[in-house]
Parts: sequence; structure tokens; C-alpha cells
Amino acid sequence: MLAKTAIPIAAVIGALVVGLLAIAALGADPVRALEALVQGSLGSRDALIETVLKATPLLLVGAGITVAFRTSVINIGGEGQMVAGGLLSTSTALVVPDLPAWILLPLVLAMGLVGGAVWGGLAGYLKAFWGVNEILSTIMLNIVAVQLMNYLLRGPLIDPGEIERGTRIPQTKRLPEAADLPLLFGDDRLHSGPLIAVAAAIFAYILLWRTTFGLRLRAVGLSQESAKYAGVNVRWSITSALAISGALAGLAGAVLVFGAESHRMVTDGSTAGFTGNAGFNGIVAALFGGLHPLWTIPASFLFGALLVGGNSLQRAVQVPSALILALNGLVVLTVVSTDLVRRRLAAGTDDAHEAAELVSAQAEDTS
Amino acid sequence: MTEGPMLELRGITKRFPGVLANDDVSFDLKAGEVHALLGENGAGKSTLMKILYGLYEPDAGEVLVNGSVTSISDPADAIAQGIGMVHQHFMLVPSLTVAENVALGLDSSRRPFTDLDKVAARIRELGETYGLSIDSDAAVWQLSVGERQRIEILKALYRDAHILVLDEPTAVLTPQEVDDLFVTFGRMTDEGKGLIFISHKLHEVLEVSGRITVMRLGKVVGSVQTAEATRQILAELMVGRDVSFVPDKAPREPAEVLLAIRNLTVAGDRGLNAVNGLNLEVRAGEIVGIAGVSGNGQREFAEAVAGMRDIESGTIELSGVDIAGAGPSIARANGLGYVPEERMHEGMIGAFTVAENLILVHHDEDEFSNRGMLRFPAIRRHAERLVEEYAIKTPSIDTHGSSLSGGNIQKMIMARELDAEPAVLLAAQPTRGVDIGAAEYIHSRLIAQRDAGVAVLMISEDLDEVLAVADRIAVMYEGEITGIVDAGEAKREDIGLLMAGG
Amino acid sequence: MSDLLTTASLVAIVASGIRLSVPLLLAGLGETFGQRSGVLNLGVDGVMLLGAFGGYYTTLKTQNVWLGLLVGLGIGLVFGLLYGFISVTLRAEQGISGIGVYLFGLGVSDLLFQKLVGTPLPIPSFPELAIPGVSSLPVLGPMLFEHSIVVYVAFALVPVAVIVLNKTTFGLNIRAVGETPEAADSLGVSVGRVRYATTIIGGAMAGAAGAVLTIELSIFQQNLTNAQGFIAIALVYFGAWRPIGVMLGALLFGLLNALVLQMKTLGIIPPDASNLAAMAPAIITILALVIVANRFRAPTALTKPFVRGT
Amino acid sequence: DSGDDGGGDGGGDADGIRIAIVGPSASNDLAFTQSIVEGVNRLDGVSEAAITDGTFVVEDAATAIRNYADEGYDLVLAHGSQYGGSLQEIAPDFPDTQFAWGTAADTFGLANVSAYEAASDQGGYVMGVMAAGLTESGTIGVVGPIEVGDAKLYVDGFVNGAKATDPGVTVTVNYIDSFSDVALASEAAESLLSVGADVLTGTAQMTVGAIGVANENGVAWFGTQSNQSSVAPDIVVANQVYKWEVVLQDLVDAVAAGDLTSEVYEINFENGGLVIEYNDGYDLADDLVDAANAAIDGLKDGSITTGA
Ligand SMILES: Nc1ncnc2c1ncn2[C@@H]1O[C@H](COP(=O)(O)OP(=O)(O)OP(=O)(O)O)[C@@H](O)[C@H]1O
Ligand SMILES: Nc1ncnc2c1ncn2[C@@H]1O[C@H](COP(=O)(O)OP(=O)(O)OP(=O)(O)O)[C@@H](O)[C@H]1O
Ligand SMILES: [Mg+2]
Ligand SMILES: [Mg+2]
Repeated sequence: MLAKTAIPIAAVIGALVVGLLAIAALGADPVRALEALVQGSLGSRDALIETVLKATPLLLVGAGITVAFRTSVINIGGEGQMVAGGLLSTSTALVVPDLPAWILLPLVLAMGLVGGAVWGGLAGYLKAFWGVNEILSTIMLNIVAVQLMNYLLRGPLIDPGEIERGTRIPQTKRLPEAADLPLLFGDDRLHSGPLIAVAAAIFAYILLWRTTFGLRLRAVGLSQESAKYAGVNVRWSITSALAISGALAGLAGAVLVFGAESHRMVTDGSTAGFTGNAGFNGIVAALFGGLHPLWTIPASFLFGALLVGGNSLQRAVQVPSALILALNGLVVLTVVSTDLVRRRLAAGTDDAHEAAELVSAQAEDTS
Repeated sequence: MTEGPMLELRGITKRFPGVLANDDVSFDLKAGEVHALLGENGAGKSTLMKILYGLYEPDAGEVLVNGSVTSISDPADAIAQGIGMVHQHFMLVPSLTVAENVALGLDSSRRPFTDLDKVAARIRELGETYGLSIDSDAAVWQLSVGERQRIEILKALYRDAHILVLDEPTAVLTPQEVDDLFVTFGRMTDEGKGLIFISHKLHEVLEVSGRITVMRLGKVVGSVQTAEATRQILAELMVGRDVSFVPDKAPREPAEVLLAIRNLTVAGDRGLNAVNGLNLEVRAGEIVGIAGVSGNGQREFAEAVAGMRDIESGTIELSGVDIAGAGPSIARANGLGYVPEERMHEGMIGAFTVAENLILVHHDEDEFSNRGMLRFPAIRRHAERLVEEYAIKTPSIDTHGSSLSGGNIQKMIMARELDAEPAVLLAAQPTRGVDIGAAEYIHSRLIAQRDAGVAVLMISEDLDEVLAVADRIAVMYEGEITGIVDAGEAKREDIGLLMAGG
Repeated sequence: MSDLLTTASLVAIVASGIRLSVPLLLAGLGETFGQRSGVLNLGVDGVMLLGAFGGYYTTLKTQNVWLGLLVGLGIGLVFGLLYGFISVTLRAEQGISGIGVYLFGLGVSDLLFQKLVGTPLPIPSFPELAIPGVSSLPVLGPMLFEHSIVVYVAFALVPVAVIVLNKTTFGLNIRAVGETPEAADSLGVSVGRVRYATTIIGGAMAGAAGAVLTIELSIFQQNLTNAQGFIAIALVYFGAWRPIGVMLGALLFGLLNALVLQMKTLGIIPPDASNLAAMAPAIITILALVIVANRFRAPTALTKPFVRGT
Repeated sequence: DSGDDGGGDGGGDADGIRIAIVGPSASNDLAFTQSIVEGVNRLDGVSEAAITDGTFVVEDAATAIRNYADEGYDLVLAHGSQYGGSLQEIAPDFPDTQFAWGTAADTFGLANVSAYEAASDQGGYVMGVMAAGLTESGTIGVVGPIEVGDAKLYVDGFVNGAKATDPGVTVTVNYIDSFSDVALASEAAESLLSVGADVLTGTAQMTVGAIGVANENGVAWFGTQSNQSSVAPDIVVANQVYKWEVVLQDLVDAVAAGDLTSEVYEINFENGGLVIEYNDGYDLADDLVDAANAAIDGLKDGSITTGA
């Protein structure tokens, strides 16, 4: 357990050192930078809230990723699945705006799940029944999702006000307040999204290790032959694993929309503009957490803090935001590169072992 | 030219987590001799050879080639030293052609391009010299095990190995193929090559080798001139006590037919039919043993019966219900218990705990799950009980299946399958790769099942096992049952003949 | 519709489709080598961006496009080496490490661009080469034979890749290592060295693809590749790990995009529907694969690190 | 809290106010974000200008806006129409901080929020006028990103300007449905050339790709949002350039005076916030310059409307 946390953290620190050197090279004050990094992500109540909110989509996507990975499917379609979830939940809120909160809120969140599940399940279905590799299909489905988003926000879903004013900003009108994610402490911006995310991680854990369904998924992930022998419907399992992974990403999309300060969906023309790359970063968070849903909770927090701190660092010492992006990449690389060490140290602990086996199980079903 | 050993292994020790695979082992090989290495499964034979071939680093000990100490830290070194190895598990790239597999890793006369035509020509020559004919352009996946075996030997010869290690080469061959192989052995020794021959089959060892070294639990327990050796002596050396080659079992009257297979045709992986219109009945309270050389459709047959493989035509009736093609769940639901041949990759999941593996196929039953939620107390109790009942050697029920020994993995699977009280039990190669102790135990379990009125169908390539355990013996050849005899009046020779298709 | 079928617009579509497919083709061919040997690199896009900036900056300073191409290729090569170290030596999870390379390349290329260049300035692009004779053919000439030199080079690399993979000892090693590393290992083939070689080739080709992109556009901008590297990876799967297949995929994708553009220009696609039309290339690519998918199998050892003796 | 923990260049104690800019694309994008950065740099009475660019993630932008306000910046520019929704929520939490939202026309009725927009349709119109005069083939091509906001405004103005000048010309618009795909923008330009366009324009950051094509084919190019002459010295005819300082100066002065403002500012030819910067490298027939000036005057005195 110690190795599980110590190694990734050491890796992160290593990457940060490099980052600070780069900052010094850019003529900015690394001490200030570091201060801002920590202050801006953990230093104050607002900073903590910022971090928690940033971690929320990472955790939702990451929890889904653990389910996919344990079934040995690589889901790099989180971006598109988040968009799909966001769009379906947004449309729902626009279609039935007058429902009471106690119906509308659960409904839109459910629609987020559905939208993502469809987007992910589609890739799963194509893989399981048509042999279309999920890497190809998810990359392509991301492209489809972004165009669908731009189409809908430019046309059917656009705020009528934008047409009248002629400003034509591709965004919906403010969504019904009944659908706002309730704030936890009234005044500040901490909404209930983080609770949903933690619940999702716990759900993923229970699903994988406490249910027969999860037993089947993990069996498929480790050995399709043994799974089939155990009577598991392998194709069905692969499809459902990607659907679940997508559903949680879709829920992340819905949380982004109904937890956003603007309480509306808006596009800058790219997926990242909406997702903030959580579809990718969630994968990283899941790895931080050793592909275990519960460990993904602190991992997401850590990575969220890094992203928030990075942005505050940028503001404080005015280095180009590109540096922060590069820094994230560096962190991912150092963490993933030291994973072997982590696995070695953690070897013997059940799921370290299982995660290790997974790597070798990957091959069989990459077809 | 046969003075002074061409190869010498001194005090080799190799430790794996939890196992002392080789314990101060010494071994030598003279030019022109066949030196047999004998031992139960897990005795450490392959490990010793893998060290010789540079696949494992020994913890201690040294290797001498032609009298001088040499360090062999990877296969390239071994090859350079004129050492060739035919691995127990084939080292071939299925998607490549024979010539490509042979040429792999060799310099080409036409660098950077391959010179496969030259390679093919040389393969033909070697084939004629050593009696190993093969089509160089065929893709390996299309070839029979016997042919693949030949490629492995050709690979070594092509690199003019003087020292050739053959790790259980005969396990997968028909009697005829074995004879041909031994002819090839003769030609190689005539040229002064030295052969290390690993096998479990005593009569083969006695037939072909000049010297025999026996290993047990990682140690050398004896080395004898073949001339002075007998089956009994070798068996006792291997096991460390005298072995009952025949388990005791009371005669019993079979009752109604529980498994009826009619005109079953099953396609193999390459599309050709592996099972052709096979008919067979198994009755309550009898053990039907299927003898045959591997690759005659036994695997496909077993998978079809277990619901793991779709069938082309025919019926498989379990207590009257046709389950052909319905899938494993359905087969099991109708009373089938199945001990698969592919123990590691099919029967269990290495990264699952013993407890998880013990419910792998029954996790859906009310005892172990309640509306989709696993019931851990019940699962643990179940595991504890079976570990106890079936004497499964494991540190705990939370240990990973993969850390159990072959014999105990098999016991674990048997425990799971038998505890479900099947009406029909299908056991494929139940004792392959398990030591004689566990084998005896498994045999007694199978017989107990039969006595309890279960219809037992056992598939084995080990004729002695079939003879010892089965009530009726059905011989399978090229996807068909070529004959059924009562174990009572079965003669080894006749069955051997049937196995060869004669 | 009728305007679409005029030779003028057909020429435009095909020529444009070919240009669009070149970076995808280059990066895809490189990734094919890696994957054939069992290594997946999801970071292609990041390497492309780094190669693109290197190529741009060099060309800007020297005004020599070939030097620019060389530098882009060299940068890619270095990152290929790095990725080899991460995935082969450190045996990092390949589904994830590539994302790190991607984010790193995306950030660093933009950072260097802002610090070293600032306001984008134009650079020369590759000389065009009208193939004597054929280029004067009526329709085919302008369609196929009036491209810049790198276009021909890129497509010439396809047969080269086919030959390397299928006719050379190196290619034999690659295929063996990607399918059954333990077999290759048992014959003294160094699995690690082969995989390093292919990740380096993959990196170099990705870097070159980026350089070609920036030089052909004669400009650089943050995130210039706009995820083309990911599409290139997808096309490796589309092409079933065969250079010809990857080429067909790249052409399909490029041509579909060009077709959509031309249909917009001709007003066949109304602005309101244009986003929907923009989905077509992605959707059709998937559908096209559905038809061929099951015929081919991925290299057995893909994404599977090799450890001797297990 | 004290303003001292914000901003790179040494706190806000120097005379003048502290401005923070949050922009969606790179500050050297030759387009949207660059225009505001340059504008702010030309302002008087500014002691410090902090920039967070490349903030295409709306939630990150919201955070940056909030934090700049929190760190005591006097004027925070939310320079992205997609930021409006967030600003509407943030501004009330900082009643003493002045915010400005661009490009937009809505202040949400908040006392401390102003909005600024560019009458880019005006510049577009004038460019259209010149383009119509310049084309010989009678076909003009436009490369657009996604048909929204400022881009749509400019394009519509351009089309109308050209049509008004010569109803005979055809203006073909190609929206490539991306703000970032430079390669696609370049191919869109090629596609426009294939249907005979001999004059091109385009808007948003990805159009650098299209400029390259215009350059190679020696086709005239009209730029907008900032001066693009440097990218193609030979073929850029003129650029519509945003002089945001013209309207922002009022805001800065007000803030310096301690007042809050809730105005909608528009830069246009009238107030000199929009200017046509001609490229000296390109010799443009005088009559076209006259036509352009005529159009500008007409737009100033309202005798001409862009119809966008
Ligand atoms: N891994 C799983 N997760 C959830 N439900 C499953 C799973 N496996 C099977 N099921 C459910 O049980 C049904 C029957 O399961 P089963 O494994 O027998 O599939 P099948 O229809 O027999 O196909 P096959 O013969 O290929 O296994 C499936 O259709 C599905 O609804
Ligand atoms: N790579 C390994 N890691 C851990 N343990 C191993 C490994 N290889 C072999 N062992 C263990 O070492 C012991 C000797 O194995 P080895 O394969 O040498 O036996 P063998 O005599 O070849 O048996 P067989 O007749 O089944 O081939 C066994 O207990 C086996 O489980
Ligand atoms: Mg062995
Ligand atoms: Mg079934």
C-alpha cells in the first residue's frame, strides 16, 4: 500500500522539479511559482474547493476507466462520451424544464449516464461483435461527438436570445434552476458533484469486487477463455464494460453542465473546451490509483490539485499556459514510467498482482 | 572422439520464489551419446535445460563446453556454443512460414533481404539427411504438432548444433513418429552430436538412451547406464517409493446412459473437421477412457461436449437433453462437470484467489450470490471446506491460484467440479503435468465418482493411465472412435495399433 | 450535385484529399512498424507537434525546407528512443504513457513557439514537382502528378515499408517479435533491440510527418496537428497493420474530408448541416472497417511487454 | 486581500491600474486574443497587465477570472463570448471589481460589468467592397471557422459589402467547422480556388492555413482581427484591425477614478476602434482605396448599413 502511494508521489515531485527549473529558465521566480502551485490548489478554502471541483470529472472518468481496464479494454473515448452525456442531459433539461427539482435533477443526471453509455457501448458493441478495435472507434467517435455538439449548440439547442441579439454565441440559455446541482454550503461554489463522483467510485469498486457481474468482467479481463468456460458471455461483457465506462464519463459531462457556474452548455468548437481534457486526464488519474476505483479518489484529488495549482502558478508568475500542459505530460510520463517499480514493491497485494496480469492479458483481445 | 565430455554442468542451483527448482545439480554429456534426463513433473528438468540455453541465470554453478568454462547469458551465446534446444512448449511463430521460422535470427546471404529460397533448399537437404521432411512454405499454424516438432529440430540442426536438448519431444507424437524420431537421433549421434533427451515415458528412455540421469525435487537422485536400468528401478528413483501402477478399483455394473453423443462433427481451428461423425455413450457408474495420440481431435471433442466450441452437426445429450452448441452455462445447467485440458488458461484464473476460483463457474448460484451481490461468508466457507476436503495445498484461500503447484491447481479444479455433484464428468488430461502423488489421488477421486453413479468420460494421452483407470477404452484416431474395448481384455499392443490408425 | 462531378472539382477533391492524407500516411506508416513489433504509441500526435515546431523553426532560420524536414525527423527520432525506453525498458502501460507524450509535445511545442518565434512568420514550402509526361495528362495530371516532392516520397515509402516488413531480415524480426517474442528470443533475436528500432522509426516518421505538415502549410501554430496523430493511430488499426491498408485508410479519410469541403464550397451542403457533414469521414471510416475488421488479427503481443522466462 | 500576490511584474503599487486578461486562444494567434493583448498594451494608466491565454476550457477561464478579481486586479477582461455565462455568476461576488466581457453586447444589468464588441461586419463590409473591385473572375472565397459570433458577423458584412458593390460577383463561403484545423482551412482555400475564386478572406486563428494558400497562388487576401501582413507580405491587401484601447481607455479612466461602469462599448469606424490597415507591400489601385474610404464614410454617417 505504501509503495502504491509513495512511488507515484515521488514521480510527481520529480516532474515538478523539472517544471520549476523550466520556470527559472523562463526568467520567472520558481519559489513564487511553487508557492502559487501549493497555495492555489490547497492553500485556502476556495483553493481546496477549486481542486475538488477539478477532480470531480477526473474521478468519474477514472472510475469508469478502471472498469474498462479491468475488463482489458482501453477506453480513450472519454472525451466524446462526456460530450454525449452533456448533450443528452442538456437537451432533456431544455425539453422538460418545468419538472420539479426532485424529478428533473435525477433525470438529467440519468440522461448523462445514458448518453455516455450509448457512446461507450457503441464502441464496445463494435469491438465485441464486429471486431472493430476500440482505439479506432473511440477516436472516431470523439470526432463525431464534437461535430454533433457544435451542430446542436449552433442550431436546435441555441439560446433564442443569441439569435435575437444576433450575437449567435453557440450556447444554450441558462438551464432550469431546478436542474442545478445543489450547493453543499449555500454561499460558495462547492456543489454536490464531488459527492456523486465519490459515490461513482464506490459503485465501481462494489461492481468490480462485490458483484457476480464484476466477477465476470474481471474474468473476461484476465482470461477470455476461462471466462467463457465459466459461462460468461464475453461479448456481452466487453460491450457492457465500455458502456459503463462511457456512462460514468457521460455523468461527468452532465455534472460539468449542471455544476458549471454558468449552468449552461457552451462550445468553443472543440471537445476539450467542454471537457477540459478530463476524458484523457481521467485515464491518468485511474493509473495514479493503480486502476483501483477507491485509490482513484485520492489520485484524482492529487491530479486535480496539480491542474488547478498549475493554472494558479501560470497566473502568479505569468509563464505561458503551455508550460502547464507540458508539465502535466511530464507528470504522466514519470508516473507511468515508475509504475513497474510500484508494481514490484506492491507485488503480492491482490490487485497489484491482478493489474500486472492485466497488462499481459491486454494482448489477447486487441483485435 | 568420445573421450572427455563435450558438455558439463557443475553444481547448478536455481531458486524460484518458493521453489528450489535446481539444487546443486551436476550433469554431463559425451559426444555421440543420448543422455536421458528423467523425472516427475516439476523435478527441475526444464529449468536445468533453460539454464544451459541461457534463458535463466543460475544462482550458482558453472557450464563447461568442451572442457572450458563458458558463460551463457542468453540464447545467442548458447547457439554460438553449438547448443540447440527443442523446447517443451514449441517456440514457433504461428503466422510465419516454416522457412521464416528457421531463418529467424540468422544472418542472410542477401542482407538486408532474407534469402528464404536458400533456407528452404538447406531445409530440404537437412530433411533428407535426417529424415525430417517438411514443406518450407507452409505457415506454421497450418501444420500438425508432429510437423512443428520437426521444425524445432530443424532449427537446431540448421544452426549446426552439436549439443541438442530435446525437452519431452515425444509427448505429442504417434508411436510411428516416435520411431522416426529415434531414427533421426541415430543419424545425429553417428555424426558425433550429443543429445539430451527428456521424457516421462520409461520404455522410450530405455529404448533410445545410453545413460539415464534421474531428478527429483530439483536434485539428481541417480545416474545409471541404460543397460543396467529397468522400469521398476527408474520409477522408484523418480518417485522415491515403489509405485502402484494400477489403482485398486472394485468391479461395478454400469446403469442408464447419461451421455449420448451421435454423429458429432466439430470443426478445428483451421476449419477442417477435427471430429468426424463421432458416436459414443457413457453410462452411469462407468469410466470411459478415450485413448489416442494428441492432435486426433480429443481437444475439439472435449470443448464441444463442454459447450466451449460450436459444432457442425450431430447431438450431445446430457440425460436426454441436447446441449450441443448451447454454450457452457447450458451444458453445466444440465449436469456436466468439466475438467479442461487447458488447466491454466481455461480451468482457472491465475490472478483470482483460490476462493474466487472455487466459485468461478457457480458464482451465479443462490448459495454464492444474492441478486447479483456476491455472498462472501458463504464463498469463504465453501472454499475452506473444499481446501480441507480435497487436501489442496495452499497458504490460504486468499492466495492467487497461479501460485499453486500444477497438482494443486488440478485438485482445486477437481474440487470445484466434483462438489457441484455432476451427473456426467468430463476430465481431459486430468493428470498431465501433475506429479505421481497427486495423480494417484486424482485417479482415486475419479473412481469414487464412478462408484457414486456418475458417468465419467476421461480423455488421456497416457495409455498407462487409461488402462489403469477406465472401465471401457475408446480409441480416438483422426476425429473418430476407431474401436472400443473393455479394460479387462485390453492389450497394450492392440490399443497402440488402434491409436496409430491401424 | 452536377457541379460536383465536373472534372475541375473532381481534380480539386482528389488532389486535396491526397495532400490531406500525407501526414496521416507518414505517421501511420511509422506507427505500423511499432505496432507490428508489439508496441503501441498513443503519443504520435505529441511527437508530430514537436517535429513540426522543430521543422518550422529550422526552416524559418535557414530558409532550407530539407534541413527543416531533417530536424523534425531527428526530433521525432529522439522521442521515439525515449518512448522505447519508457515502454520497452521500463515496461510502462502503453495505453497511458502515450497520453503523457501527447500532452508533453502539445505543451512544449507551443511553449517554444511562443518563446522563440512569437508572431507566426511564413516559411517556404517544398518545391512542387510535375512528373514529366504524366503531369500533362488531361485529368490525371493535375490530380496525381502536380504535387510537392514530399507527396511522392510519402507514397513511395509505402512499397518500401511493405518490402522492409516482408522481405528483409529486420522485417522478419519485427513480425516475429510482435507475434511470439519468446520464440524470437529463443533464437537470439533481441526483442528489446527490435522494439527500440521500431519505436525509433515510428518516432522519426511522426516527427517527419509534423515537419511536412508545417512546411506544406508554410506556417506553425499551437496544436497545429489538431489530433491528426490520433487519427493516424486509428488508421493503423483500420489498415490492419499493413502499409497498403494504412495508405488506403489515409486516402479514404483525406478524400472524404476533401469531398465534404468541396461540397460546402459548391453549396451542396447548406451551412446549417455542415457540422453533420463533417462527421461523415469518421463515421464512414468506422463503417468501412466493420466490413473488413474480422478478417485480420492484431499482432498477438501488441501492448504486451516482454519478460524472458515467463 | 492585498493586491500584491498577483501579477508578474512587481505588484500594483506603481501608478496606474492593474488589468487582467483571460483569453481563449494563444496571445500570438494573429487573431482574436492577440487583438486584445495588443489593445491593452496600448492603454495609458495601466501599471500591470496579467495574461492568461489559451484558456479554451470555459471552467478554467471562470476560475482565472474569479482569481484575478480575488487577487485585487482592478479590471478583469473576460475576452471570450463563451465566458459570459460564467461572468454573470462571478461578477456579483466582487461588487468592487470592474469586469468587461468581450466580444458581446450584454452586461446582464450588472453595475460592475461592461461589454465590448467589434462591429466586425463594418470592416467586413469595407473589405467586401474592395474585394468586389479586385476580383477579375467574379468569384470571391471566404474561409470561416464555425458559423458563430464574431466570425459570422464579419463574414456576413463581407458578403453584403461585395454584393452591394457588384451584385454580379459570387461570394462563396466555406465554414470548415473548426477553429483549430489549419490544414483543413488551407484545403478549404484550395477548394475555393478550384471554383475560380481569385480573392480570399477568412477569420479566426486557423485561417493562417488559408493565407498560406493565397500566398502560394498569388491570390489577394483580406485579413481581420489583427494585422496579418507579416504572414504574407505580397498578397495581403488590407486588414481590419481592432483598436480595443479606443473603448477600453474610457473604462480604465473610470476605474482609475474609482467609478464602476456598466456600458456596452462597440469599436467601429466612427470611434476609430476599427481601422483598415493597408499593406504597403501590396499596391492597391487608388480607386479601390477611394471606394473603401467612401464605404467607411457611409458607415460612419449611417448612410450605409452592413445588413449583417
Ligand atoms: N458477463 C455478463 N454480464 C452480464 N450479464 C451476462 C453476462 N454473461 C451473460 N449474461 C447474461 O446471461 C445471458 C446468457 O448468458 P450466456 O453466457 O449463456 O450467453 P449465451 O447467450 O449463452 O451466449 P454464449 O453461448 O456465447 O455464452 C446473456 O445473454 C446475458 O444477458
Ligand atoms: N519461471 C518460473 N517461475 C517460478 N517457478 C518456476 C518457473 N519455472 C519453473 N518453476 C518451478 O520450478 C520447478 C521445476 O520446474 P520445471 O519446469 O523445471 O520442471 P520439469 O521437470 O521440467 O517438469 P515437467 O516434466 O512438467 O516439464 C517447478 O516447481 C516449477 O513450478
Ligand atoms: Mg519441463
Ligand atoms: Mg452460454
